[in-house]
Amino acid sequence: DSDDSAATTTTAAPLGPTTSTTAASGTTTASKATGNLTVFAAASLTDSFKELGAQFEAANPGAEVTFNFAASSALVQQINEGAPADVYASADEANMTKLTDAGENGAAPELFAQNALEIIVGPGNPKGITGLADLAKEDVVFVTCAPQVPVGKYSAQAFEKAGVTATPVSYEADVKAVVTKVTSGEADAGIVYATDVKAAGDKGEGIEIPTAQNVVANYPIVVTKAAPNPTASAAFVDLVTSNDGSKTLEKFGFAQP
Amino acid sequence: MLGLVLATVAVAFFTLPLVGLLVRTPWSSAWRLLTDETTLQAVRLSLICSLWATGLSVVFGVPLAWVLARVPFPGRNVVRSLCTLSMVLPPVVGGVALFAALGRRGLLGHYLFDWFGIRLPFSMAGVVVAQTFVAMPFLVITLEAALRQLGERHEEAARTLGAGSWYAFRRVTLPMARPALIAGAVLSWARALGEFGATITFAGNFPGRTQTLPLATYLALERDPSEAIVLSLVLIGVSFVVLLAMRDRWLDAAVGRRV
Amino acid sequence: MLGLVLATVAVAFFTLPLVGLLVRTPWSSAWRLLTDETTLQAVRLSLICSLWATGLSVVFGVPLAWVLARVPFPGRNVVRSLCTLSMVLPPVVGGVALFAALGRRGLLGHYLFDWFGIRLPFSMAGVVVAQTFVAMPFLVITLEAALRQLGERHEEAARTLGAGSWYAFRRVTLPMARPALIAGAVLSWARALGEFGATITFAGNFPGRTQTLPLATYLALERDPSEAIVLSLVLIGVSFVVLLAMRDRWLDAAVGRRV
Amino acid sequence: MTLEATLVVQIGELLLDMELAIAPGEVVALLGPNGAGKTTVLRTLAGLLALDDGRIVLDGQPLEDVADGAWVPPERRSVGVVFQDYLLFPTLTVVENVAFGLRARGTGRREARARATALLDQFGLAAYAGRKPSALSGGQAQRVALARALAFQPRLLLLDEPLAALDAGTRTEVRRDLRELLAGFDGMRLLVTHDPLDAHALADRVVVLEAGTVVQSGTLGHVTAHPRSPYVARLVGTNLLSGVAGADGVISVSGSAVRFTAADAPQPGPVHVAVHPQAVALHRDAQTGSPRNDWLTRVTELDEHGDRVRVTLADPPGMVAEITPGAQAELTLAAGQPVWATVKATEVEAYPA
Amino acid sequence: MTLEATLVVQIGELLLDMELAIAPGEVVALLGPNGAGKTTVLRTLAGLLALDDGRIVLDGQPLEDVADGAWVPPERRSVGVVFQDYLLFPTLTVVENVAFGLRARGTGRREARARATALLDQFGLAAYAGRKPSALSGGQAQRVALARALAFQPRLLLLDEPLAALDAGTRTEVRRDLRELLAGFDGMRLLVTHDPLDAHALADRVVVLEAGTVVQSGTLGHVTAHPRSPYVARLVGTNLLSGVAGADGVISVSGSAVRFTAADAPQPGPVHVAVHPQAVALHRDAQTGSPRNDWLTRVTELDEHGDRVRVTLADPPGMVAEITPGAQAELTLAAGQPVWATVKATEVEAYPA
Ligand SMILES: Nc1ncnc2c1ncn2[C@@H]1O[C@H](COP(=O)(O)OP(=O)(O)OP(=O)(O)O)[C@@H](O)[C@H]1O
Ligand SMILES: Nc1ncnc2c1ncn2[C@@H]1O[C@H](COP(=O)(O)OP(=O)(O)OP(=O)(O)O)[C@@H](O)[C@H]1O
Ligand SMILES: [Mg+2]
Ligand SMILES: [Mg+2]
Repeated sequence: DSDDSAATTTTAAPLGPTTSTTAASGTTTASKATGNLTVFAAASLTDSFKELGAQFEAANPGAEVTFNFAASSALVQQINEGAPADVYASADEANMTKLTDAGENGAAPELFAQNALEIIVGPGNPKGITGLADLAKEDVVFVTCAPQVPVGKYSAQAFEKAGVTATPVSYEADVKAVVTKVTSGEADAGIVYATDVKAAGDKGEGIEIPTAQNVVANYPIVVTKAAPNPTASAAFVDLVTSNDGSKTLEKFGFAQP
Repeated sequence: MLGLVLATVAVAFFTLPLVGLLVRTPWSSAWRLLTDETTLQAVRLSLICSLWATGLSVVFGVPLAWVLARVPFPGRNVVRSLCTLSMVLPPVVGGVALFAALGRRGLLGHYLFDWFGIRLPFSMAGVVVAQTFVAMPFLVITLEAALRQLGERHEEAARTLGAGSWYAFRRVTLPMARPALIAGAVLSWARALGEFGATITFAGNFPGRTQTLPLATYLALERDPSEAIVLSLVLIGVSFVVLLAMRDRWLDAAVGRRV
Repeated sequence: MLGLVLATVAVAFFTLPLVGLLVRTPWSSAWRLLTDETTLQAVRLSLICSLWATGLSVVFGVPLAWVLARVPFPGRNVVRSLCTLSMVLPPVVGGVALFAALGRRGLLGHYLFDWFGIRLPFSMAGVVVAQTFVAMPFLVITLEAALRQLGERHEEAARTLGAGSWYAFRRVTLPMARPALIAGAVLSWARALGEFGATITFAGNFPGRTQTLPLATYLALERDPSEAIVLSLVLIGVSFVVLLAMRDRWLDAAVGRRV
Repeated sequence: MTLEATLVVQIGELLLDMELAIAPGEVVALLGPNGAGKTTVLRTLAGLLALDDGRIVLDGQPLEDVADGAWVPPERRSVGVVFQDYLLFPTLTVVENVAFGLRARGTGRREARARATALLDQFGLAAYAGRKPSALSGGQAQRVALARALAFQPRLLLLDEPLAALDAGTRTEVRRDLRELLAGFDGMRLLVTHDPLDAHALADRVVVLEAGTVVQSGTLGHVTAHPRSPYVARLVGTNLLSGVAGADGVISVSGSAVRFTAADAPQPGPVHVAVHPQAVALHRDAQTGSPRNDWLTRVTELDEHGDRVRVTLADPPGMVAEITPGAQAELTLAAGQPVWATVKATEVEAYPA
Repeated sequence: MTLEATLVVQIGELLLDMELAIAPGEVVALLGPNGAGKTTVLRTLAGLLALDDGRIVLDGQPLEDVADGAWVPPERRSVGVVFQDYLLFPTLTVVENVAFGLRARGTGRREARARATALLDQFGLAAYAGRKPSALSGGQAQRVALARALAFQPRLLLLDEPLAALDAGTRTEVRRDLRELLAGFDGMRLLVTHDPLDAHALADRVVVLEAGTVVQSGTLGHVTAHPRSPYVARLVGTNLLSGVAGADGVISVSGSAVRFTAADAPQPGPVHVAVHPQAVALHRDAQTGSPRNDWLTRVTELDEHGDRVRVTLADPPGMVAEITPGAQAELTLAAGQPVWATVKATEVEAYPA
């Protein structure tokens, strides 16, 4: 299913893979982490990070995690405005770069997850979509994200790789809008992340995109420069990048860098 | 005096953020963006659609306001509430609701599609529909209040002169409520112009077809906030001009002092 | 008769999407969600903040409307326009503008922070500010129109009786404009309740502190659209009740027929 | 073809309950003190106020009938109203106001305008045709209101104090114009007024309304001669006493020692006694002869009106005497001073109460 | 301590240009035809309409002076106004309306209420204290408006036809109450009215305004005796002719062959001639004796008022004669019929135009 596909289609991560040692240290240092911890995370991480947050609090009595979920871009905006963030987890590297450029990062960003593209179609795949090529068909109404949005950019790249030229009826502003269009039956197909297909449950089906054509999104995480609670922050980042963290993330359809 | 003080504070409260925006505007890159084709398309589309939405709001909203203010019937309060709920719908949900009604699989929409092949979503018409949906209530509420404030005595006089209540409304009451009508139209227009959520959900985002200025702005924000600022300055500029056109005398009721 | 027909169409246009929403609501999961702690928190927060925003809009908006309608001064049109621009700001940009003014690095904000340690963003106060910013204009415009419609003769009478113009306004004109005042307040409240963009940008999305229902809905959408529908039904329910409370007689001006 | 109405409606504390009939071409003046219910009557006839009970039939067609729920909306009753506070349409010009009734009834714009202009000329308002009502003076506005109601020729015309704001001169002119106009067509007219002169000049018949009920009606002459209430007496300026006539025809006025005899003695029983102020003679000392209609009283108030002096006499029996300045010169009356009053029997009008 | 005003203001086509002075305790009646500018005068004095030129000085304090730009806003002039259309506050109850002036001037709620209630009693409005103005009849509303303006005691009181909507009875009462009230305090009062009786009962002096300028002013008696404009003549009900007096004192009335002599001959030159209707005698045939003040004319209109018959005679010289029903019985005049008219020289008032 989509997990495997995501996993198997993993390409080399620009920021280099995280070592399991940090993961270990994560579990060891965890005990020292106390106090309040504020995590700014991309909206697409909502469920997975909520669970990780719970784990973290379990492992670190006296620590309390507060999340601020929003679009990666909005989060960067807020941090650059002096938001009280300890940790920033972005859904793409572009936004992370905005942060580092602004010098708001306390350490080097680490990749903690990857997300591959999939084609989402309505239940039962009425139009019999099998791959990107089918999206170019006349009678197929499909949507992607706008090139400004990471997934939109990746989709474009994927089409290039596949040598397919197809114009969507709409360039959505975020990936969930694509999901909504398809699950509500307004569009026949859309290009989204594996995680989104999983989240859509029985309202949508995923059509894998061959590795050759696929593009992968990298999820970087970092402790902010102005982090009010650096120790806990580090501990949380360690947890996310640890093996346990990876397992949790995989449950939600993420792949490992 | 208290009144003036409060008013001044209010003005400051509105002005400061705008000034802030100007301060942060990257004037260097501004020009390139302003002359960018897609930007101009977006501006054009925004204006056309918002004006359409305003027009429809007036055409349908005025009679609705009249009914709510003048025609007593059981459950009038319920109807009023129903017709104003779209104001509070969170952006995206508004779009979802429209799908449910007018989408390809929607209650009414699938007839439109199956029988006439009409598909509102992803079309300019869709944008207008979405904007009208969220904008009309502002006109309705404003005008209804004005009508109630006017009272019915002049209408009574008109009726004794042989005017049906609708004719009396059009010839006598509505002109007396002109300030409220204009205000309501402006509110609707402003709301339509700034509309984002319902539009992008229901009509999608296709440059030149359904990409209005707010959508363009939102996307720009994804890449570079300062771009977004420039775009919204365009939006601000446009509406500033229109609002300025709403001169005092337009707002003034024709009814002056009775000597 | 034409009026009634148009009005009916309008009503249908507003009702259909809501019905559609209900049809698509996953009632199974609904209950769990409705009783969910964060949902309740969101509801509570939404109500509190939107009411605060409405209150502030009234306190500052009424004097502003009065000034715009009654105190002639050069550039009055400009001021009016300035004070209504926030209506058309695309969601997120509104937040950016607020940052620019009241953020920790904003024009006024950094004084607030450096001198008094006050930080508006990411606080409940921030939510109220954001909502007030977008909501107040609706009250101002509505009320100003009503004041102009009323004309000044009763104020004149009051002044010959020794009332200063502000006192005359409070005791005589404002009560006569009550329908518009209520309507304006309701519009502001509705706008505040549905506010999303400026809030999530300026105040962030912290459950229990700044996560209002629209924000919760947005997050739910990330997880499962049908959840979002349920949440917005909550929003709809809440506002439906409030709007219903806005009974006919509240809206009716105390001024009945003059025999 | 007439108006026949039975009006019963409760408004505030006032219960309006009256019968009203107007023949074609007839002008009825509706008189009554403030708050008597005159405007309310007009509102019910115009269909602006629903009856609690009764019916309104115009030219045989029931406009409203509580019994069988019949109801004709105002715009389909052929009724014209001049409202007490005019209710001109502030956003329309004067000529548009006057033309409104015609336009609403489907007359073409040009023709309606022409007829409205003609009417405005007639009322000397041509100069204001293009103005908004807000630019009119009180009296001008009232005349416009009048013209507006007359412009389309309604079967039933309801005028609520249509001359109250006019100056003496304009008033007599408008009165004359109005009389001609009204004489013109055969509709029915109901005129509310506080001025007997209006009633005299315009009305064939007067109906006096007090506290929602009719206290008297008939020709002005008859009402003037036989007032049945203090209000009417005041209105027509005569003295009204009520008393009891004995078998001998002698009338003892309630609450006073004075006894009257009338030239033509009334039936025994309760009676009204009307005495015209000019019929009351005043003297410094008691008169010889018939002891009747002759009593000692006091002057309470003196009041000169041009060529008359009105002398108010102390209760009981309260009376006003009108004497010539010459007589006053002889008597040199002053307030508080005792005086003898006499009335010739021939001047005493007595009729059953 | 007085009111001294020079009012110059252009409103529409009307140029108002007048001088006005009122002494403390004095009541001046402002008379004039519709549209003469009366209400406009009141508005300028109240500070609701800015002067184009001139000044207003109250008790030595300049309220407005175009010359040096002095300006006191309405709320700080001690001026009370009864508006022609009342302008009661629709959202306040009657008692709150009346108490408004006191409250606005800082009187405590309870006291203001008490004083308002007292005043309402005085005007017989106690029953309506709790009502909204919308639930009042026209006359009731007008009395409330009057009470509201009187409640706080302004230095200058401006009354715009304050009695127009009152019925005959109430009118005389209110007139009396008003007279007492006004006698009470020593402010200045300007009363706009169309009814000479009001002027007679309330005013020490009348000012007649026509088309924005003062045509006549003085005591009512004097104005009545020497009307200087057709309007005034109509108002006081006498005949006004204008002519030229020759050296011999004989007056030839312009546009007519008739020549008059007055008991006391006027200076040669243009003159006004006033003749009271009752002084005009009518005969079937020419009278012997003095050939003067005696002419043949035609009856154009006959009109019975209670105990008088008004006979309108053909132009020139247009006149109204008032004869007794008895005389009419003898003459049996009818419209269109020729008749001889005579006036005693002693009854001819002639004065320089
Ligand atoms: N809406 C109302 N509620 C309660 N009472 C009312 C209402 N309207 C009128 N009234 C009362 O009904 C009575 C009759 O009113 P109406 O206007 O008919 O009197 P009117 O004869 O026209 O008096 P006027 O000569 O002063 O115009 C008045 O006493 C008035 O106070
Ligand atoms: N706003 C205006 N614009 C133009 N002309 C006006 C305006 N207001 C009043 N007038 C004119 O000025 C003249 C004087 O008006 P005003 O109200 O003073 O007359 P008035 O003496 O009060 O008459 P009335 O006895 O009928 O009340 C009228 O002819 C009126 O038409
Ligand atoms: Mg009345
Ligand atoms: Mg006037």
